[in-house]
Amino acid sequence: MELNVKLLFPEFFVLTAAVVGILIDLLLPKRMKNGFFATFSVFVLFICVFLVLFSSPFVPEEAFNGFVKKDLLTGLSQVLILFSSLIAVFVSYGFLKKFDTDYVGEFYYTLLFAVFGAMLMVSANELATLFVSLEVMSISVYILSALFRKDYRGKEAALKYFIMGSVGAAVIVYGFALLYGLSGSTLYGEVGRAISTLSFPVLLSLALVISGFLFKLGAVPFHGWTPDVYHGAPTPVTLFMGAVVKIAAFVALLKLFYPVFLPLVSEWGEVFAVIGVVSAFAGALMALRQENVKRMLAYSAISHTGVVLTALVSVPAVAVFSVLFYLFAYAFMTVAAFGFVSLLTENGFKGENLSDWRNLYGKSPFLALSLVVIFMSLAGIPPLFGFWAKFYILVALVKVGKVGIAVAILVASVISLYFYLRPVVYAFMRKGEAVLPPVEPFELGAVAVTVLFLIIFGLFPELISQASIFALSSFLRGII
Amino acid sequence: MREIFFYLFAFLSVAFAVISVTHRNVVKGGIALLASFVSLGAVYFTAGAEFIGIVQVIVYGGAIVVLYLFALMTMDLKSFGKEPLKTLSVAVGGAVSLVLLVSVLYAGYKFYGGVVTAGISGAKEIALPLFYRFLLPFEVVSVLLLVATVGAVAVGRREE
Amino acid sequence: MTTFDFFVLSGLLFAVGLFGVIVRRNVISLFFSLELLLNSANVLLVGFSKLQGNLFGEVFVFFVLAVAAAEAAVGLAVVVALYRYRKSVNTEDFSILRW
Amino acid sequence: MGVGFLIAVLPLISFLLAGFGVLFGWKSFKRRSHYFGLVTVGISLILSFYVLFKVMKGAVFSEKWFNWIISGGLSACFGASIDSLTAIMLVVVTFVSFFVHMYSIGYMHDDPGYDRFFAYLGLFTFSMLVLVLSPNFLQLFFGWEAVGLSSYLLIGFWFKRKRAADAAIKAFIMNRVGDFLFILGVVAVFWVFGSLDFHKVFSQAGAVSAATLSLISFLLLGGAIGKSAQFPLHTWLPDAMEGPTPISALIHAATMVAAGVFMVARCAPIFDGSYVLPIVGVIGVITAFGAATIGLTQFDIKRVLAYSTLSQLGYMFAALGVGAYVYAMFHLFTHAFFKALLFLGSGNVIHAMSGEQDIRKMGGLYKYMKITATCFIIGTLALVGIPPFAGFFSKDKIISAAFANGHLIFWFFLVMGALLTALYMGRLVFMVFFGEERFDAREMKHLHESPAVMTVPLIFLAVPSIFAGFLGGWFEKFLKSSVPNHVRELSHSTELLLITITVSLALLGLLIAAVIYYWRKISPEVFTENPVLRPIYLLLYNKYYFDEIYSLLFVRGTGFGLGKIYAFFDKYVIDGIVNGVAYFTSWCGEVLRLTQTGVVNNYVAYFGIGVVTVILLLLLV
Amino acid sequence: MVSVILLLPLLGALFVALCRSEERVKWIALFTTGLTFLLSLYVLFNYDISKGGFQFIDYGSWLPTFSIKYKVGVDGLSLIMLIMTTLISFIAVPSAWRYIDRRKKLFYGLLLLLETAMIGVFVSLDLLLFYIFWEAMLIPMSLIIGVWGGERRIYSALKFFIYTFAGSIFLLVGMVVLVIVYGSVTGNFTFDILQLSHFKLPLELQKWLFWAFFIAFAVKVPVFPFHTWLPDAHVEAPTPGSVILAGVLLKMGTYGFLRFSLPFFPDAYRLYAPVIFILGIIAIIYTALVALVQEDVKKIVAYSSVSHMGFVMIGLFSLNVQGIEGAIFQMLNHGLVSAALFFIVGAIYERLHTRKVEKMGGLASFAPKLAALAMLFTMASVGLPGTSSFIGEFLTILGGYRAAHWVGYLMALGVIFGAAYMLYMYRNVFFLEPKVLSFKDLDLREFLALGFIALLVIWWGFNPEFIMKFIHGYTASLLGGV
Repeated sequence: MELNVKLLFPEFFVLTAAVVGILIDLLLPKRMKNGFFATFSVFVLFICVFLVLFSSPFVPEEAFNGFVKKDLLTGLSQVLILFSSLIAVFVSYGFLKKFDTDYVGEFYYTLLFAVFGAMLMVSANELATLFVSLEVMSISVYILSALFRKDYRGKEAALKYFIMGSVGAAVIVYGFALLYGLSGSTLYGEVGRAISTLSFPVLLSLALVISGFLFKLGAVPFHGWTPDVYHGAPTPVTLFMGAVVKIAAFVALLKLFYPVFLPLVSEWGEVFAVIGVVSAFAGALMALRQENVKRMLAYSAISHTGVVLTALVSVPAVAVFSVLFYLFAYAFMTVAAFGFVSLLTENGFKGENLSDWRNLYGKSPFLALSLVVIFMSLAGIPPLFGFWAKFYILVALVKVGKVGIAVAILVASVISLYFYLRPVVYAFMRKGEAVLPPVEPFELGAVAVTVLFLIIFGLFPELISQASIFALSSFLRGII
Repeated sequence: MREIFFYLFAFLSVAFAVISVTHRNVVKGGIALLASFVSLGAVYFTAGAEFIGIVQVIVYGGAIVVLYLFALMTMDLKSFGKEPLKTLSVAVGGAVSLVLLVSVLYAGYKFYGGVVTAGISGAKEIALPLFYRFLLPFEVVSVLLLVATVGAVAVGRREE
Repeated sequence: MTTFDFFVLSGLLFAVGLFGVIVRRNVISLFFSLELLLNSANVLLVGFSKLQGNLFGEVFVFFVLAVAAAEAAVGLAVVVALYRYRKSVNTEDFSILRW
Repeated sequence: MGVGFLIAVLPLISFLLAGFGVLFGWKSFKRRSHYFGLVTVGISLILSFYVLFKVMKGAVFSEKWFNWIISGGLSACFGASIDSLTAIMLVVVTFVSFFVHMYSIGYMHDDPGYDRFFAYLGLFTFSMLVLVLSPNFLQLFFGWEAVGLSSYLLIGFWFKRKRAADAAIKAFIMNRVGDFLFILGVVAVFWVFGSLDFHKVFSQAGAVSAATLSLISFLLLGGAIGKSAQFPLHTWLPDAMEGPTPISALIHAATMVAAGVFMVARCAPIFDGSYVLPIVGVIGVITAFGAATIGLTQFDIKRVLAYSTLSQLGYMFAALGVGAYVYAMFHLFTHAFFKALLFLGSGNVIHAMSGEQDIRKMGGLYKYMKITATCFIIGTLALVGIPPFAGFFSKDKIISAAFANGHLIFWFFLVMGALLTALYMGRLVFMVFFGEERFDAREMKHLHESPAVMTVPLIFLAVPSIFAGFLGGWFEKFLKSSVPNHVRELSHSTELLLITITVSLALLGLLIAAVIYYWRKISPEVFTENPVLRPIYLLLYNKYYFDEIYSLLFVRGTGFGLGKIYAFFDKYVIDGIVNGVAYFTSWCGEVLRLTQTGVVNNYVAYFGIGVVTVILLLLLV
Repeated sequence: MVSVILLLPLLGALFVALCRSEERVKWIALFTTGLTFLLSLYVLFNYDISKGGFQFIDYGSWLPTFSIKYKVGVDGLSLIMLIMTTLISFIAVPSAWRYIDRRKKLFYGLLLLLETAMIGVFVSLDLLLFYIFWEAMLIPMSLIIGVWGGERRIYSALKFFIYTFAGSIFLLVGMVVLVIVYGSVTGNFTFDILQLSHFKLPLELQKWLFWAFFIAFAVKVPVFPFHTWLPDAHVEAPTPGSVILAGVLLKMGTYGFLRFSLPFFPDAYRLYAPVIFILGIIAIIYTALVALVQEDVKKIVAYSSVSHMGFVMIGLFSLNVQGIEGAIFQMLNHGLVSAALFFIVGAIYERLHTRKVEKMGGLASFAPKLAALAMLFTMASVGLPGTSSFIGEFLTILGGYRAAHWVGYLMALGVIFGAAYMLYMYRNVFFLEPKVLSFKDLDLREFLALGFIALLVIWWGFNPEFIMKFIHGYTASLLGGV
């Protein structure tokens, strides 16, 4: 038995911090909780970033009998997860000030549990670990969503997410069960060795696993929960769901599919591409006339997911690279967008609707300009970060001659441009009064930083490209 | 003999499952679910997975279903009202379930399995892989339960 | 007792569960169906475990059981909380988030 | 640069000075704006005579001012190339322009746009001079369009009047119809000859097939028809009379409208080699005869003169058509003087009548304005072709050339045209200057002879109207160096016979006019009310309904009619498709959004469908 | 040097953002655009014509992963476009002076950003860099339309943005396909325009890529039937927006045809020239007729743009020296003339608060300066010799005629129709009995700005060689290479 516990040090650090949080929560008076826990979580996450940076090996390393495998892909995605969570914490701090709840402590440490789940999910190298960490993350998110007082929407969202999540979990477990039956093992490497052709049991397990992941990612037709949950959940939680859960799911997908289903890559690649195109279109179409920004962003998330999925049809190296890059951009954009919404939200969910953003420029030019950056980046207009993500996907697709798919996702992006422009229209061109609650400096700072990143990485994407390439090569070393 | 019990309990579990899903009365549905789970435990038992069989009965029967029933008690059952049957829902649900059932059966047919050896796996046999090989998920499951407990308390508590 | 038998059992449970989740508007009944869904995987895992001769499948079942328990707890907590708002457990009443 | 440059540019200076005065409202410039014109055009006039004498002595001016367009093989410059043809034109243009300037001082005296008028005059003179000086097709086109612009500006000089504004647009656009062909002609010349220089082009003309030459000359002819208001593009000229009268004299009688004739004469080597010449002739004859018939029925003094201008231009075209380029130019030369004279005279009449132009309200003016009347009558005699006035020589040459070259039908109509000319001019003179006074008392008070500044130009123009005809022989010889003249020699007796016929017909015309309008032996109503002749009269009176037909076909049909259809098409079909795609997309979104029912069971159903779909997809790929 | 020009407006935008006063930003903008213009003149005068080719190249690594470079430079074509862009931007500031009466900081900031993007389009020597500027320009432009525009501004802004964006996605795909094909054939993955233009693609691929590029450029030009965004955008845009839209943005499409379509896909270019001819002729005649019946002054001018761009398109596809040089010159000229016309329409709108033709009339009696300049630009639009329009129009007709006689005949018809709608508009606005009681003539600022353009229009009308000498070398090498 080879534990190699130190490899999982960052995860355990977060876990410990969360457990410590439970204890502290019992001791602290309520009014101090928000400030303390926010600071605490920021510190934990911040330190954890460094832990991840220092502990991620270039040459993949395994721990716990090979149940986890760490490489730079893991490391990079963990950094991304931690970064998004950091912003989530910043945003939560402001949000919790505006929206009262009795469970401040619970909120923060559940968030840390969710981060732990996500981090473990991207390191998992075994089916049970993947499943369990997935559930840790999911259940934490259900709880986070339902935690706010007098917040019916959050609870409805939690219920929907819960039911769908359970179905998803069941389906994915069913797929895992089949995989186990086929190979007699649950380790990725060993399962992969047993799978070479697309016999029907393999196909069924593949289909079920794909379905499970597609559900987590919110691709059509597994997307039903996405708008409702994104809409209903408290905005920082939506932010977390939009960024962290999606990154974790995507990276877990990469880490599962390439080692396990490598011989079948062309088959499932095609499936992802088809689903991706459908999602890209459906998401874009459904968002068109959406008045609620959170809901609109949810539909846009569906569309973005679709775009990323299409990249999987490309050759593995390129696909992983472009997916990774896209995840970077997507995480930044999602964080910025939901952070922005949270910034503008006031009691009674004012500020979530487009009509509440009328003439935002008149109230706050800076926020209005940030809005332009965020939404134009989401739309993929150069020279913002989102463009490069789309561009690399495009390169990946064209590289394997899938020009039709490339055109399709770009057409979808044209459709989505309309609803990305609508916030800009409201903020700049419509007359009226914007709702602008007192702005929390931390929250604002966090959003401003992400917006700045969107511009900087838009102008100099090389940094992210290089990081992605490192992660890619490290990952490839592990599966060959 | 085991085989007969296996098939018997398997049949029972499916039958009770159908009842629990289709019965209009939730409490009776819960009882049927309990019966289904117990039958399933018996199936595991006959298949030789004794530890799992017992755990199944304890966890599902003893914990989960009871939890449901407790939860039901906090609610006013009369307020549940009648549940109108949606034809489209039934049609889609039926079709999808049927297709998936056929797929699973076809996969089972294609799957080379052969006869299952009924080696007994009690707590001792399970313990080894659980605590050695599957140490990490096991630990994580504890975290999961912790989160669930804390969270369920926080979410379920009455707001004032 | 062949592997196929497990497939049949698990498939039936899966189908029943899925049918329930799609059709039942009563959340509690829906939860029952969810449990059945998870159990269907368990059946398969147990069967495979016996077939493969190692106990990994059964260990997996153990995890699934734990997850099911945790989910049930959280799910019920949410339902109870929602019941306080709506005095209903019908999913159609929990649909202000739509379109 | 050189003397040609000076001649052309001086009027431009006048334009600029006066123009800036207008633009910035400089009061001191306003009352003095005529000085700029008089001085600059005066100098140009003197220089033109200088040039003429130089050319007579055999000098050749060839100037290159500056490069214009250079692109690939194309290289066109601004410059001047002065041969006898140009020299004559220079003199005509500057001469008439100078006197029109002078005349305008009086005529436009009270107009608020006084300075603007002189600015435009300067611009026009400049453009016309550039046109005649041009050494290549492109500069020719420049001048061609620039005179068009000036003409447009001057016709629309009183822009508040809708009729003036419309007439201006009509003139410009009908000219453009010609220019459309003309520019294609230039383009064709370039691609055929590889150059636009007159010298190079004309020297190679012989080496090019007749078909190609026909194409080119047909296109060029289009331009000439537009500018010279020949059938079927003639309708703008009568309307152009909405402009101030000096303008009608300068632009729409003496110079600009003659540019078409000048151009065809200039391009004689091309036309000679083509099959187009007969077409030129036919067009000329149609215009000469048709316009004369219309002139019989008009009551507006300027319109009668305008139709007479059309008719005379028709004669010139007929001359070109029979190959008598020099005679065409000669007629252009004499016509410039006497037609300018006639217009300026009519201007005096209008001035005296306080703007009244209807000849039915005039009569007996001879008493009141003797100088004007005398000059007008001189002009009339010249126009009608009574020896020894200038028009007699030039017109007769054309008519006999038509006969000599065997175009008997041409000859017949031209002769009949001469009769008609005498008829309508006689009618005009008798109705305006003689007979009963039909104006009312209010106008009576104003009646007076015009000031000297308006009569002196008349006298100066009357002189060449009388004597220019005697220059015929010299003119022919002088111009031969630059323009060919293909006319067969006729025997003296035939020539004499022809002259007799022409002159007697002219006299007959005058006689008939006198009978009807002077002695009043026959009432004009005999013709107009006669049930047989009335349709003909109405046809003529309405100018063969050309305006109505064109308006229906082109303005309301092709222009606004088609435009409205296209605009509808653009808005509802092309843009409709664009918006339709957008609406359809949006509609799809709305429909898809309805699937998002909020009921979680449905989502699970989608999930289930999704699983099945994935399985199917995996089975398919 | 080119980089400095490129980044200077950006810097100016930064200053505008930092400036505290809402009034002083005008002067910052004026100063920045002016300085940019002067610097571009410096480049113009220091461009070595005898050497030709690309000069003032700035070069830097940007995205080595995909060998995307920061590479800018100018050749004859770029130079002309650069001058035009900086000039029009410089003119746009005074046109906004009074028209933009709120959110001035935002406006001038956007204007300067827009200028950078526009310059970037014309000087980029890397495909992707080009594309970035090409798209980046959409944001400030549609904001300008949407914030300061007329009644239907939002509709127009969205339409403009989405329509052009929709067009350019095909460009993006085409670019990527081109680069990847190039990379797989030569083993050298590059976005460098110069390297790519020496590459001979198989005809089948050329055909596809040609259309991909075509859609993007055609929407921008706009070529019939992709033109319907333009009247909407123009009508609703504020004056400076229209000035820039007509002055510079439309040229990006035609620039794209020259810079990319022709060198990259010469065979397809030649093959499909007749299609373009037909579209160009439809644009010339059809839109002229549509313009004739419009009641909104801005719409007339907008449709006239479509019509004029028809000449440019035909010139570009005539594939002979005259046609292409004429087209380039016409691009420049149309930039000046339409900018000036929109300036004038804007000036009238500021005074009368209407753009409807029937509410105007007789303005010439109040405003001689305006009327005179308007007449000049009307005549320039009509293509009167002596204005720079004539040069372009004549040369394109020359080129079109050479390519196919029927093309020449039909496009020359534009000479008639173009005159018709412009003259009717002039008559309705400036002639006839006045329908307004008073009307202020141009003030000094407006007069200087318009007078400056007027001078250029006339100067280049008589001395086009001043501009053309930069183009000769370019066309020679372009056509030599094809």
